[in-house]
Amino acid sequence: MDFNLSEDHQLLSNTLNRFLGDNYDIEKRNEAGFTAPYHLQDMWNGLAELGVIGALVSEEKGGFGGSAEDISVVFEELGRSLCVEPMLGTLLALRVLSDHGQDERVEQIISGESRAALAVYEPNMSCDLSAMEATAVEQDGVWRLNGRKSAIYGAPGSDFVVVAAKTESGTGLFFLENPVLICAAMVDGGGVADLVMENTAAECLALDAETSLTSALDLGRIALCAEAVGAMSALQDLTVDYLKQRKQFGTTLSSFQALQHRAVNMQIEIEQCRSIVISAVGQFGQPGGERNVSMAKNLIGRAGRLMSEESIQLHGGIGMTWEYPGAHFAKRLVMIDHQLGDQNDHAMRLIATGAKQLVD
Amino acid sequence: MDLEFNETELAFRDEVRAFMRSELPEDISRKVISGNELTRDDYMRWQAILNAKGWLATTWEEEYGGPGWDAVQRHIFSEESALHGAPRMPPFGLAMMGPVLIKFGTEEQKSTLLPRILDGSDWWCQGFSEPGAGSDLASMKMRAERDGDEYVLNGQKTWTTLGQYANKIFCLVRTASEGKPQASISFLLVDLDTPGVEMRPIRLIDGGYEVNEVFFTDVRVPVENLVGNENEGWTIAKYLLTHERTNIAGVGFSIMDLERYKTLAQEIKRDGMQLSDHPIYAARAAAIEADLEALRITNLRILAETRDGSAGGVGSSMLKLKGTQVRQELQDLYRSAIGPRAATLSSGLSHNEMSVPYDAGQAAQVYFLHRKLSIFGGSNEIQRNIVAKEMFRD
Amino acid sequence: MAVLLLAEVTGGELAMDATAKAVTAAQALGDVTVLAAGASAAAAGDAAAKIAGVSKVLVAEDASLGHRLAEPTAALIASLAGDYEHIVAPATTDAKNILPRVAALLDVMIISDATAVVDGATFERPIYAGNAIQTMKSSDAKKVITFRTANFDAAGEGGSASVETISAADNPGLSEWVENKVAKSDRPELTSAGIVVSGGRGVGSEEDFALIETLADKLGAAVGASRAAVDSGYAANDLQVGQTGKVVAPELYVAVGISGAIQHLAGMKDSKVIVAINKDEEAPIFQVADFGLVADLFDAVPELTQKL
Amino acid sequence: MKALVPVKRVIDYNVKVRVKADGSGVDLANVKMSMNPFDEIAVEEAIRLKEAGKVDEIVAVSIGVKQAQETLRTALAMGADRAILVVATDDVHADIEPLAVAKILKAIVDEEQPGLVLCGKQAIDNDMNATGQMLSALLGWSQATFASEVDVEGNSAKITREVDGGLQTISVKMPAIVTVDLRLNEPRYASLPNIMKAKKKPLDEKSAADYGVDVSPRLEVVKTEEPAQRAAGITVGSVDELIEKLKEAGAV
Repeated sequence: MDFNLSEDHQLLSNTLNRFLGDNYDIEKRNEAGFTAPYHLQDMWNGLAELGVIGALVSEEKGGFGGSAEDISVVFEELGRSLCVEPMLGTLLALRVLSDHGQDERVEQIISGESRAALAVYEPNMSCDLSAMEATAVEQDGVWRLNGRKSAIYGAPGSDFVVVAAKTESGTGLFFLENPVLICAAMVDGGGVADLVMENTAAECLALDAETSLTSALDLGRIALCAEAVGAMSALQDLTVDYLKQRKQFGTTLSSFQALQHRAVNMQIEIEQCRSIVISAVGQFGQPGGERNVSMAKNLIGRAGRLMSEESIQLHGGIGMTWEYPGAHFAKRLVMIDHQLGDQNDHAMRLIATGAKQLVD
Repeated sequence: MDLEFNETELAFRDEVRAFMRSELPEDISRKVISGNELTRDDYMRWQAILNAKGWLATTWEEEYGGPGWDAVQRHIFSEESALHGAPRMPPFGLAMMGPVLIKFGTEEQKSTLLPRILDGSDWWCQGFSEPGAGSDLASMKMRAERDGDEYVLNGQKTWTTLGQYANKIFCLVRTASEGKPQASISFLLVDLDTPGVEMRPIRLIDGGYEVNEVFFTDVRVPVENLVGNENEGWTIAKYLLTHERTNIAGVGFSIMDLERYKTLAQEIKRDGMQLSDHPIYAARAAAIEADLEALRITNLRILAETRDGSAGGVGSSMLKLKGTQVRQELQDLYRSAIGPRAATLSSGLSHNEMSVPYDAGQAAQVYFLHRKLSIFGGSNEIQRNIVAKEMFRD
Repeated sequence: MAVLLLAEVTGGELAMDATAKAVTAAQALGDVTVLAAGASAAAAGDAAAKIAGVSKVLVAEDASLGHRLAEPTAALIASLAGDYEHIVAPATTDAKNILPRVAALLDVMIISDATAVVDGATFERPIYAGNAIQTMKSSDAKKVITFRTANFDAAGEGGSASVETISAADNPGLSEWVENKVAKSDRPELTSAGIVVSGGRGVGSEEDFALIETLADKLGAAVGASRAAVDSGYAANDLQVGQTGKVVAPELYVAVGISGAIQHLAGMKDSKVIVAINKDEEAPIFQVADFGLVADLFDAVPELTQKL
Repeated sequence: MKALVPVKRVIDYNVKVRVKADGSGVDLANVKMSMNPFDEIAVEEAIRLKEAGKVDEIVAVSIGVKQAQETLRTALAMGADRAILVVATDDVHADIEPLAVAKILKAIVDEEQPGLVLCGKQAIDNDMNATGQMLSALLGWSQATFASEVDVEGNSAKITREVDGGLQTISVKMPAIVTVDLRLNEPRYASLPNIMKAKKKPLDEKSAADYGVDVSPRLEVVKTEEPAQRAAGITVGSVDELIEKLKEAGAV
């Protein structure tokens, strides 16, 4: 039983913490996150140089890590500095590409040469891949895609998109170069896109990639949860500092019990969130491990909203301003729940996967 | 990062499991799991079994008859106890009086009193709270006037848990009238059969009998019954209250309760729908399960810090807070799952007459009784104060 | 109980303020002998002889002792050490260069930056950038100490110690002086000035740092800077006030556009009166300021300069 | 030429230090630890000298608790070639004094025969500012403290030092001890591929006894206290009010 980061992970975490701390302040982040292409190319290059993109893929697939723990270490640091770089979309695309022997493309992405995103979600679909409506049909040796994809994270500015669509044999994966995207910023910064496909020709990577997709999406969920933990601890630091400094009625806010108790509730939820991420990371790839992922996403969804609302309330008016960094953390924590299945979707998934024997 | 116990710890867990399976009387575990009151005899039977094995006084040093376990072993033991429905042994003698005597008692007190705790000759109860002093213990008033070789006690104690089974009580008494309130308190041992001691039951919200009030009228106690020095009682009380409390999060209890709920949910139908398929119940259970899994890990994380010697005091406060929230949430879920039948007092029907599983009839009473979890042992608000003090320290 | 005090000598002249403050600290330990060492040091020795509380002055003049190269000066002090229980100096960069070397030659520990004398073997010193104060008791036969001058008052004048000339120790010839780049300034020296005006990152540019200098000149003050201002290139390195720069304790410290990182506070929080001017009312500097003005420095500083 | 770089594991630069309530020291429980920032600069300088072809091997050394291994891995991940860990205590709260550290380093220098030792000018925990000077005395080597520029040329090095009132340039004979100041360079980040490579670089573990050095402290810590807090000040509304208050206080 040891909950300390390994030496390598500690070093990786330190490197990212320092790199982002030195080069990525909140003004720069806010500027980039809401202006196309919704991220900073030099930061992306920097992350590639430091090997951070490679941390998302295993050594045998050309990366430098790829375990659930590697991913959680990276994303916790990204969350701490509220990084809008398209790491989530890259993670999803990298995982399915590396699962299907796309070594050359994987290598290009890891080196920062090109960027990819994964199109899975649709307006009428959340967690359940069987609800997917987009289709792929082979006609005269060419695969044609039809349907609409939405919430393609990190797609703006990417070089290609991997699209999931229904085939006769299951959920297939297709490769689309220079796609025509409907791009936008997200409410909390960073780029996202929709993709409308009408007999769009694409290269087929796999006819049935459901296992690979589920695994990639679960890693994405772990990444989001770890990101949330990083963002929560940064937000909590801001909130506690603010309560210690801000004076009203001649004394600091931190001397009021009503506020103290709210801050303590927040702290306990952060510890719980940290624990559930550890649980999801530890169980990833084990039988039933997807349940721990859903528990994590469910708890993080609830706790993220609590952290967000409480931190704004505890700050008072300043917490409502665009200028105050805490406001952006608060937004991110609520919006994380909208990505890759929210608390309700994951409660449904927990119910559907049934009771797990807790005592053996 | 490694979530697993090491091999020695796993072997220990297996040993405890095997012991629980072979030695824990089934009638006792049934009662524990269904939330029934245990009799004095139930406790004494299990105490004798544990004592024979040397596993009774889990926090005592080996020279006094403890098993010499570390924090992880104690955790494993209490978790396994909960998971198998073993009684939670009343802490007053084993977890409170024993460690206090070992640290502050005279050789005479140690050699006479410690063996009596182990063999069950003495059942201790706690005389701390008073009608006017709950969380604010330092405001207690019960007086002990020195008269020759005796103290003369006058006053009242309350919330004395399982006092009805006890023959001895340890009390905080006021031995001086000046100075800081904390500096005039002493720690005194009293035989409950001393003339002038009167114990009355307090009936609780669920109708059950678990706590008492104790009245002291001119009770004469020999000065040898003092533990530590006169007016040193506050230090001893603080030691007693902060002495490592294993299983404060009650993860094992909650895991059992969740299992019990899941079994129930597969047995009960509501409007023709299996409760386990009822979306609202299932969603609540899923959220609790996530909270509980997180709590399980939080508990292990804090345990690992304790083992590595770097745990802050706030860890046990957090565990108490979240642990009691989860347990109370589970009691509430269980109560609502029973539906209209939860309103029937179980004592009015025999088990055979209940259409729901035999242990479900008491769900509402157990729910009400478990409101105590967030009040005793330092109310959850006190725990928040403790965490806040650390959090807002400069 | 004799004390040998290494005087701060720069270019043949005695740095009176630093030396006189160290004399105050050293007097608590015993009879003070001052060593004035340099390529030329006679004038400095004469000046030191006039500090009240100095009982003897040793003057060592030798080319090897010029420019305060550590090896020859440390060798000289070590050769004199037999007669003294304490070897002390003001905690200047020169002494910090030399005294640890002396301590190692004598096989004893150094006590650097002492802020108070408890008794002959026990001293207080700040650790962790002044976030904690440690009381340390030495078990060494000889104690080698540098004193943080900001914490001691300067000894007065009026002494008339005897002056003795001694010779230098052998120069091991390990290093040679090449050149000095000394910032030319008519302003008072930072560590001994009665008033210090410091600028931080909020000043925004090297050009705008003139605002700080103008205010300093109006007040007859020394100019300081936060690490952020130095790192941003607004001010010269040797103006940095803080844990890793200079420690100052003037009568008046004016912090302009400085947020107040703990490392900066470590270098100035012993000042008698602290004024903070910053537009961010949450800046930690206000927690140590006696007088805080929440204002845009580009309005407030010119106004202050004009009205003073 | 071989360069030796001693590195120390200290409380992270950004962590707010808290004194323990019982006055026995500062609270290090669950506190983030990092490489002393000045030592990072020393490692970076050694790497730059290696990249410039003036150094051919960099040996990082740490003396303290076993956990300092992590600090050495950082040095290796930055670019040091191998590392020596000297476990001198198992108490994370114990600080090995500069004199003892210098004696151990001397023994390592005798074994390794480096041409240059690059140290941080001070550790940000005890702020002692002594190890480099002491090592230099014990070895009888030349010493250049507070370096803001290092220029190695054959048998000598030109070092620019940050001194009171400006900069001083000196020329030292090699082998030399150089202690580095803040503005010498900007240390690089350890990239993940380099972190992975560092795992394979040799790290020898030794004990203080291996070098026959007695590390028992010469200075006993009597107590550790919080510094006196300044009384809360007042906020003034205008420049005029500020001048008035300063006049009242006799400050101008």
